[in-house]
Amino acid sequence: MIDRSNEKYPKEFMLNLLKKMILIRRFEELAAQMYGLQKIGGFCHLYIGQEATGVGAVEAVDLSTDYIYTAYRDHGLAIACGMDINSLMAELFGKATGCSKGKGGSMHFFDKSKHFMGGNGIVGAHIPLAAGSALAIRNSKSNGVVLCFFGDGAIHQGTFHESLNMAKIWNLPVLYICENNQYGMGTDFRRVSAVEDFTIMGASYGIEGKQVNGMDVLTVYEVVSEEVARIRKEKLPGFLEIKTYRYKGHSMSDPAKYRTRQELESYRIQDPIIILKSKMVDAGFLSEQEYETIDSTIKAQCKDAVTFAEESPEPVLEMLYQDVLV
Amino acid sequence: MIDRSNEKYPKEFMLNLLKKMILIRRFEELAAQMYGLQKIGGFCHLYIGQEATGVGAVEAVDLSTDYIYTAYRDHGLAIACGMDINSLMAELFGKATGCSKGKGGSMHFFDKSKHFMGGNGIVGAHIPLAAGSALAIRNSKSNGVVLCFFGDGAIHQGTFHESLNMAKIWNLPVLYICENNQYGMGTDFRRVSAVEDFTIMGASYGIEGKQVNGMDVLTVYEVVSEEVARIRKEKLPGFLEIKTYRYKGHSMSDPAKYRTRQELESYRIQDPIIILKSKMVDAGFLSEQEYETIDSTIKAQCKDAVTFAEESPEPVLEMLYQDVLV
Amino acid sequence: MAVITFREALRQALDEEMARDEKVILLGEEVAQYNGAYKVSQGLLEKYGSLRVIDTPISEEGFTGLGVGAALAGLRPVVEWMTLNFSLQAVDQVYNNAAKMLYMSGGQLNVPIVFRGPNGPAEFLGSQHSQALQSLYCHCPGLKVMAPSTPADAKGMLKTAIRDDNPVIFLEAELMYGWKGEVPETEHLIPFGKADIKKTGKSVTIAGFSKPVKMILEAADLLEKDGIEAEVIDLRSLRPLDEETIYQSVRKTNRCVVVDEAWPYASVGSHVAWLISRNCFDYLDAPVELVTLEDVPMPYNHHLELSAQPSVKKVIDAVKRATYTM
Amino acid sequence: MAVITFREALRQALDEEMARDEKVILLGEEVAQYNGAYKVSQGLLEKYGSLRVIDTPISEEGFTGLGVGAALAGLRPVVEWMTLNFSLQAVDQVYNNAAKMLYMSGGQLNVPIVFRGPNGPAEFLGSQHSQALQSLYCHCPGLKVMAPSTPADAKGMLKTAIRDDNPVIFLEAELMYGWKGEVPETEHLIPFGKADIKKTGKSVTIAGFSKPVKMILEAADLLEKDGIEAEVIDLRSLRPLDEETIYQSVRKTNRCVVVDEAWPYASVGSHVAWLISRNCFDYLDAPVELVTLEDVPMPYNHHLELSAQPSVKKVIDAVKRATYTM
Ligand SMILES: Cc1ncc(C[n+]2csc(CCOP(=O)(O)OP(=O)(O)O)c2C)c(N)n1
Ligand SMILES: Cc1ncc(C[n+]2csc(CCOP(=O)(O)OP(=O)(O)O)c2C)c(N)n1
Ligand SMILES: [Mg+2]
Ligand SMILES: [Mg+2]
Repeated sequence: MIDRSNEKYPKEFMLNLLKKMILIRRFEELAAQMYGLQKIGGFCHLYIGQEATGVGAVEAVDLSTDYIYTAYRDHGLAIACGMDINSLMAELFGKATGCSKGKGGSMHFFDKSKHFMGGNGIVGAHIPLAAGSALAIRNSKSNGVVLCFFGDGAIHQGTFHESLNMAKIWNLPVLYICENNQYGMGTDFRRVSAVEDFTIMGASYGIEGKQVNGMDVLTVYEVVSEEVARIRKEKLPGFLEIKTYRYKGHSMSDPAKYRTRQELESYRIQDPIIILKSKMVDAGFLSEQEYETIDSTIKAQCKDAVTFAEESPEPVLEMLYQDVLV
Repeated sequence: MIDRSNEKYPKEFMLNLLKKMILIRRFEELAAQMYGLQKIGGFCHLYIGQEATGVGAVEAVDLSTDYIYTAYRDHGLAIACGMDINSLMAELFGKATGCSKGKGGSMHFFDKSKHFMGGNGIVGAHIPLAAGSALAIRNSKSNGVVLCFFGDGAIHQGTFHESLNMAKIWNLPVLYICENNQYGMGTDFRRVSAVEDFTIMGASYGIEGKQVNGMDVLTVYEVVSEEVARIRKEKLPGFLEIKTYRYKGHSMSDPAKYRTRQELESYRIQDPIIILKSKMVDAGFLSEQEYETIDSTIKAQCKDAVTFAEESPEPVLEMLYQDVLV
Repeated sequence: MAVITFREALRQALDEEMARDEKVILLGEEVAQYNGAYKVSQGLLEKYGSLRVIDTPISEEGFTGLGVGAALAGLRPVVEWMTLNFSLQAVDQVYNNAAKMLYMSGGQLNVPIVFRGPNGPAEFLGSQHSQALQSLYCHCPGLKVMAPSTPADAKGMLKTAIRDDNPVIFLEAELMYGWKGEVPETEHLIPFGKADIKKTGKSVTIAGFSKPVKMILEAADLLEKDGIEAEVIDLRSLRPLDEETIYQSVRKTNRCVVVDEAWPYASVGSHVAWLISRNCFDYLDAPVELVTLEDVPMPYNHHLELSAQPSVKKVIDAVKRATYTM
Repeated sequence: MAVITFREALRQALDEEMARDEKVILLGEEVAQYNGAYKVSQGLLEKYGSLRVIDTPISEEGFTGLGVGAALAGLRPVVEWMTLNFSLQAVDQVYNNAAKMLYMSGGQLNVPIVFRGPNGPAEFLGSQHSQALQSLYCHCPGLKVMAPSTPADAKGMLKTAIRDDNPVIFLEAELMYGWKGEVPETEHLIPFGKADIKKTGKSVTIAGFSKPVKMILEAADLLEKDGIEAEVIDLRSLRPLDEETIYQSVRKTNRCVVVDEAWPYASVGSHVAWLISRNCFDYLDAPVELVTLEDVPMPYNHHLELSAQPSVKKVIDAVKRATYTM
């Protein structure tokens, strides 16, 4: 583990990470409420508990050259990439002002300008896309890197394996990040995986990897930064297994009876927001009161996003027929 | 490498292996001639050079309980399984007396009674089938084992990876045999593979494996026997990379310009038939004259198979509409 | 007769067939411990054990093929695709192995397997999760395809499908699982190739299948008030198709509307519409009308999503066009 | 105009577009060092180098998705499927990513990519290697589909496809690669949505596309001798379809035969036949006839294989039925 003194990072840096994590948390808590009120429908996969992974990792890249790919559990990464939460809440509400004009929904957030490439609903299907964008980076001789996030469940898809092999033989700048939140829907990953340490998977393509504590945003930031720097320099793919946990069910309709309360609690006490907050308080970067102020401000922003979404227009019927082809 | 004295195997055992290898060789040489005469059409993938793999491996199993799956390069394994060469030549000729009634062709030899399950034209697509038959074995509590053959090219198909994971988590009795003949069509396997040692692939699913010299039929027999015995006992999958070489082009239409004459020659001098023959001659099991007699007898059998095929009837039009459904 | 849900009817079919024949197994994501993503398989793990009710990794291509291989070696697998959308990763296994094995092997190897799961539009799920994929599977010879519209049919057809010695694609719909209906308690089997006349009438024939049948009946009720007596045919078995029942009806009514919730181009709907156009040419007083999903990916927004789909209004409009009462 | 082969015409299109735009790349199995399994890409590696002409592993799902990801990040990939049969392993990437990305992202992310390769029956290849898969791809909104029938069209249409900003499925045929024809030396582009009237006539319209067009023209010549003047339409662009040209012709001839070498059920052929039946209802003097592949997997035996396919005789018979001259 990397040695880190409290002063290693400036206050502003840590504050930024903290705010992003809180923003994700509050945004999704409110989204869950809105789901309860049937303002939002369908599948809604919350990232709560995993905030450190997305926020730490995205902080380590430059979205003007780099790209982010993920699956349907995409709210956290979208926010980490700096997407406007008004457009995200509006998307959940299916409104025309949504980031995908209300046509994508929870699973399909996109922001081309921020290189946030979604938002893919088919487990494993975005993994080859990430390698493809890395190929485009390679061909354009840019210095970019692609971060490809996927779950512990997705690792058993052929697409993952086919992609890693190609990334390795063509020296593609992709960092594969397995967010191992322990479950693929109701399935403990150990029940469906021949191995418990997923770095073995990367290594079988000659891609060395690390397991990372995903509850600590600074650790995630550091490890991803190192990997990204190495990839930019060596033009070779990388692999990380980030150990994390989702507090909520798989999606809004899952009561998550397949796990114990104790297990959940054991993660809650290493909550990524609490960990960072404590560190900052210890370092004298944050008082309890400042934290409260930040939290309230963010809560208000999220409420505003709901208002924005509520007041936004539905897409007009014409839009049904648009965007099928360019 | 396993220690082996000349007397380890009885003469009859070695003779049987030798005859099978010669039968494959002569059958295919004649098939190639018939292809030249346009008696056979389409793709025709010859096994010549790889005889030791199929013959050695099949000798190690019991086809009343065990199953064999392979891809389109299936003549050798079909013969090793003891299929009647008349029905095979007839199949190549597309005749109604063929093993698949002339509807399968070179790539689709099948023999249900001998548990020879084909004969699959889609690279990698039969690999999950093998695991499925192993599941049926598991459920029936039989002592069977499935041998699943595939090429160095097939190892980059997602189906391979998905299958190995399932075979491992469900303890399925399958022996995965990668026949690494160095090329997938015109592609040297090193050009498209992140790793050169394929046992790494098996190991990434917790399946230990070995690399095996595929030019020596006794070595293949021994290693496969050991693996099969272990699988029967432990009810766990296994993995072997058998290093072999095909002397001819990928299929009849491939001039194989992507490799050097020297490379080909380096394998021809370790020809599986010559190796076994020398061993037998050294052991006093075979004279040059006996070999010639065997070879001529087999050549005559193959010619008879051609006659059989020639004289067999074409399938009647009705057959076009049969076998679509049971 | 007991009134039960569509879901329970399917479960009874599975349960009865698993009790009757130990070769019947159930395989898929979350079917065992989680009792099924849509709870169709509730209780079956407990009753039949983990050798017969099997949770798979997320490896659609792999476990689909594995099911085929299990069928080849004597089991009678029911493979649950969590939704049909995900079967797009497994099309090769269905087309190239399940559907062709019998033919390629000259009648030796049949594949008694059922692939089932929810198909077609659900709610608020966006483009990737709302596809009606009957066209793909109906296109392919070597498959049978069934799509029940009531709990009673669901049970009787699934039992038939499981007993059939051919590969069967069995289409359900998420939104139908909660539908209730009377289901016979005694042995109940519904054969392939038998459409069901849900309502007789003489003004126009409306043919559909699966979820839309309910909507068609609603439309028929409303039309009745306008003096248009619709004959409603539930196709039920899509491959083989009960052409005779359709033609008899159209030869009586002289007008026809076909409803299909898939996209129009190269669909079951347009095919049936052509069959009628051709085979009832001399009887038709108006063009056969077709009501389908709009030719666009499914949008997330609920209004657009509903607008994209066949509706009572669209069916009525089509009937009015077909009866020249517009 | 130079007389060149279909293969050369495709190669010219690729070459010219690669020269014009460095974002165009070619990707697929054996396209580079081997110069293409069917030699379409001969010489392109040498000319454009290994960053732009890329040999892939045998990983259809992976490299198809990789192409889509490359397109999302600014390249314009041409993905060669060695044959369309193998694209069945990649259907998910085409349906769920290539075709839906623009829609799901609310118009943000378009996918300029061409998927091309030989489609349809070849000779002596059996069931798995002889599939005509246009129905699958035409069914899906978000795609364009083209199928040229002459070298000139092949060149002009492939150039158009490469320049298009949408995903295009481009269907060739192995048996057409050697066909010769005049091809303009100057810049030559054929738009989407434009059918081609190959021959005018007033007795009957025969509509087809791809390889069968030649056979249709032969049939038309023979019919001419019997005094039946067929108007022959080459659909060329299957999605979008040039409905107007077809309807105009049928409204003139009042009779129509559609030819498609795919299976009949839910096919392009039956769809076009229904469109005509509906939209030319008042003009039709006979049912629209359809000539397709028989509804069976393709057999290996050459007689059966030919019997399974549309033929001059079958077209003539259909025309005789349509013109009541049987
Ligand atoms: C190909 C495919 N199969 C099944 C599903 C249904 N499904 C959605 S999420 C999920 C579990 C994925 O688990 P994991 O990859 O660990 O991601 P997590 O949800 O934990 O973030 C499943 C099975 C799907 N969307 N796509
Ligand atoms: C899915 C698929 N992709 C491509 C092909 C075309 N193809 C046939 S054989 C082959 C090479 C396979 O090489 P390998 O697995 O090493 O087997 P070998 O031919 O050497 O026995 C290819 C690319 C195919 N049949 N199936
Ligand atoms: Mg997970
Ligand atoms: Mg090989």
